[in-house]
Amino acid sequence: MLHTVNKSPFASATLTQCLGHLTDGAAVLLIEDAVVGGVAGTAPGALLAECLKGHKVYCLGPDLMARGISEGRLVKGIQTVDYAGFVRLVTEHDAVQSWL
Amino acid sequence: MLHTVNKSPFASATLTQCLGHLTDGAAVLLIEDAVVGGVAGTAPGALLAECLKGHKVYCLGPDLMARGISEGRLVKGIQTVDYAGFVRLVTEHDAVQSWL
Amino acid sequence: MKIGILVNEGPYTHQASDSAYQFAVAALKAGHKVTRVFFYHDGVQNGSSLTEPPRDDRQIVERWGKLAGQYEVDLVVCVAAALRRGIREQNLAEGFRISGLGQLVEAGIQNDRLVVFGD
Amino acid sequence: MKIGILVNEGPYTHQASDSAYQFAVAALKAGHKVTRVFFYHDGVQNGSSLTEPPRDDRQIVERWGKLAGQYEVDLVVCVAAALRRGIREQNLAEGFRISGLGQLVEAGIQNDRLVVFGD
Amino acid sequence: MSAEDGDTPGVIKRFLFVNRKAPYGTIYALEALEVVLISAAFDQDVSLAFLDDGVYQVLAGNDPSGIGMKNFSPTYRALDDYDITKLYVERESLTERGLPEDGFVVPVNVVSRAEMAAIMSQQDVVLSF
Amino acid sequence: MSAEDGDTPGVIKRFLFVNRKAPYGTIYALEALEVVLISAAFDQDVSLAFLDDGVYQVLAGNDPSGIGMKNFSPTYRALDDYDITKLYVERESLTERGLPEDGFVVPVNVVSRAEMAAIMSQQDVVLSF
Repeated sequence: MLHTVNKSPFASATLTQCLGHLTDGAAVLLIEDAVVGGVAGTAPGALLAECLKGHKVYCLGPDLMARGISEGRLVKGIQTVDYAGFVRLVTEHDAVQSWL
Repeated sequence: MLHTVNKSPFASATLTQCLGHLTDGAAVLLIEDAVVGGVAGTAPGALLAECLKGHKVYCLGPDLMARGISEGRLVKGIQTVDYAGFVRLVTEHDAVQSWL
Repeated sequence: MKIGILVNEGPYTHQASDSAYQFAVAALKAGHKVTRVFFYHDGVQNGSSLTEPPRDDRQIVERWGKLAGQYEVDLVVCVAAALRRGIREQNLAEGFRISGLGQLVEAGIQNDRLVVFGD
Repeated sequence: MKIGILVNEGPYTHQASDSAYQFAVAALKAGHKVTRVFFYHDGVQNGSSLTEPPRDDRQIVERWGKLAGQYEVDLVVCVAAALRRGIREQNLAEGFRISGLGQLVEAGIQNDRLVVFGD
Repeated sequence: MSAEDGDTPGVIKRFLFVNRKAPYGTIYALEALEVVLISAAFDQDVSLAFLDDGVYQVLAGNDPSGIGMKNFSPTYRALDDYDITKLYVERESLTERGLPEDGFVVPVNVVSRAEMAAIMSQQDVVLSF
Repeated sequence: MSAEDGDTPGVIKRFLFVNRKAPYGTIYALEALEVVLISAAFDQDVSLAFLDDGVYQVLAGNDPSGIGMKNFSPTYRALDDYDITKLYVERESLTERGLPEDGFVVPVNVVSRAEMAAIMSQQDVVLSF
């Protein structure tokens, strides 16, 4: 299952709620305002670092750029993808769950 | 200043963010989905109990009813008002700040 | 007292429009003046004449118009926000008018209170 | 692969419609089929022919229509959600059609993936 | 699984409707329910998940008359007539909100977060509102 | 204060525009800025508060070209031409987000949460988006 999260974890509990429901093989993709949560040294960044021990975590690059966040500031291990990569992730996982 | 909060504190950080910005004489009114945060024995309920030591906290009754929450389950000290009470609170405070 | 209201969300989707309406009714009943309701962001959808909710549901657009007629409330839909969202004179409901953002600032200046309802 | 898309938010207000569009373009470029985009909740506003955003901004409604024409994507606006929000045949943009919620369930059945964009 | 044969009669997919928002503050709960009812006509394997603030949707005793809205709780009772009986409510979500594990408007299965996660992972189509 | 004389020329109120949402994910930041620009014509005492995710609005380096949107950061630079210079950014919001206290698209005053609360308490009209 590919889980997408689109809300800032500084404003919304959605990322935390999503991370509590991952099973084996699940991956997380941060899009839209959620990408701000990927920054190292922040509370949501720490949650994602923990998540990375068992799951892959991706971040949509164009959304990072829009919010002025360079890839270098992300938690190590988070992979940046573009929209083509988003599509690839959707096809590689058997289903998609959007946490809205 | 009357501060209104309309989002569930289980889903949104808005209540916490609002409570961090109260000054002398400020009051808080929970409306819409925010009313679920007034229930005793919950994490937001504890925040509101703390807030009540220095500020008045109100909850919109019709919104409580809509979500099936009886007044008796609220944190002690939170006062329930109807829309007429909402209007009164607005007129009694010199300005209103909506935390959206 | 003179009260202005800002509504930032569309009808039905979010409770903001309902809360603003109930608040306005209560204020008017208490003898206050609600001089203007300004509709911004998705709030402009409150002025759509083409909404047709289920018959047993509240008629949000219509009740705003009735309230305005009964109590002389100025219902203003922001022109810029409305153009982005497909509200124009041709689908503007009775009782509403389209105008600029200056009307919102003016509502802040001329009223004793301005109350914001949104998401 | 066959992909269906659900869009739950209106254009401009929330990025959901933009994300869905960019995703759809990328999927089509990668050789996948995007068989249907279903517009629900405020998403029905994506089908409003009356939107007129600033000229230097993206034309969201128009670009959906163009994409549909170029790649045979079925753009379906939910009738019940649309009636609540003032979208009818008379203000429905080119390339869109109004139909029932069954089209959404069908999109779930007939596609290999259904991707949801919303608030 | 390919969907090339998706419109062949007899294809049954596992559909999960995920409800995470409180009712009345937004319309998502009501409009989600409208999709669920329609889905019944398609003979799919339908489940409903109520977690986070979505648990308020199925509580008995909601009365939105004071905010001028219609109570749509009774509509959940119609689900049983359509053989939609897999309604899952997350225990942790109830506990966090100080809610008991009974008092629902329809029969539901209260499951743990881990069980909810397992249910989610088994779906073909997940619709979130 | 009564507003009976509200349309008398010379009435000056303290207006605060509160920005708490990230840009681009929603349109609130952009449409808030549009109101601020209009407010300049009314000779009021205008302040802007950026806190919580609103701090991302005034960061330099935003580039939404990849999501097909227009960068509206340069518009903040126009505020100075309209004598709108009271832009307050909350320090705690920056810290929580791992952001430095510089690198803004326009000159801003970085203030503590307590100072922000004091600024808020002094307003006549608070517009939140």
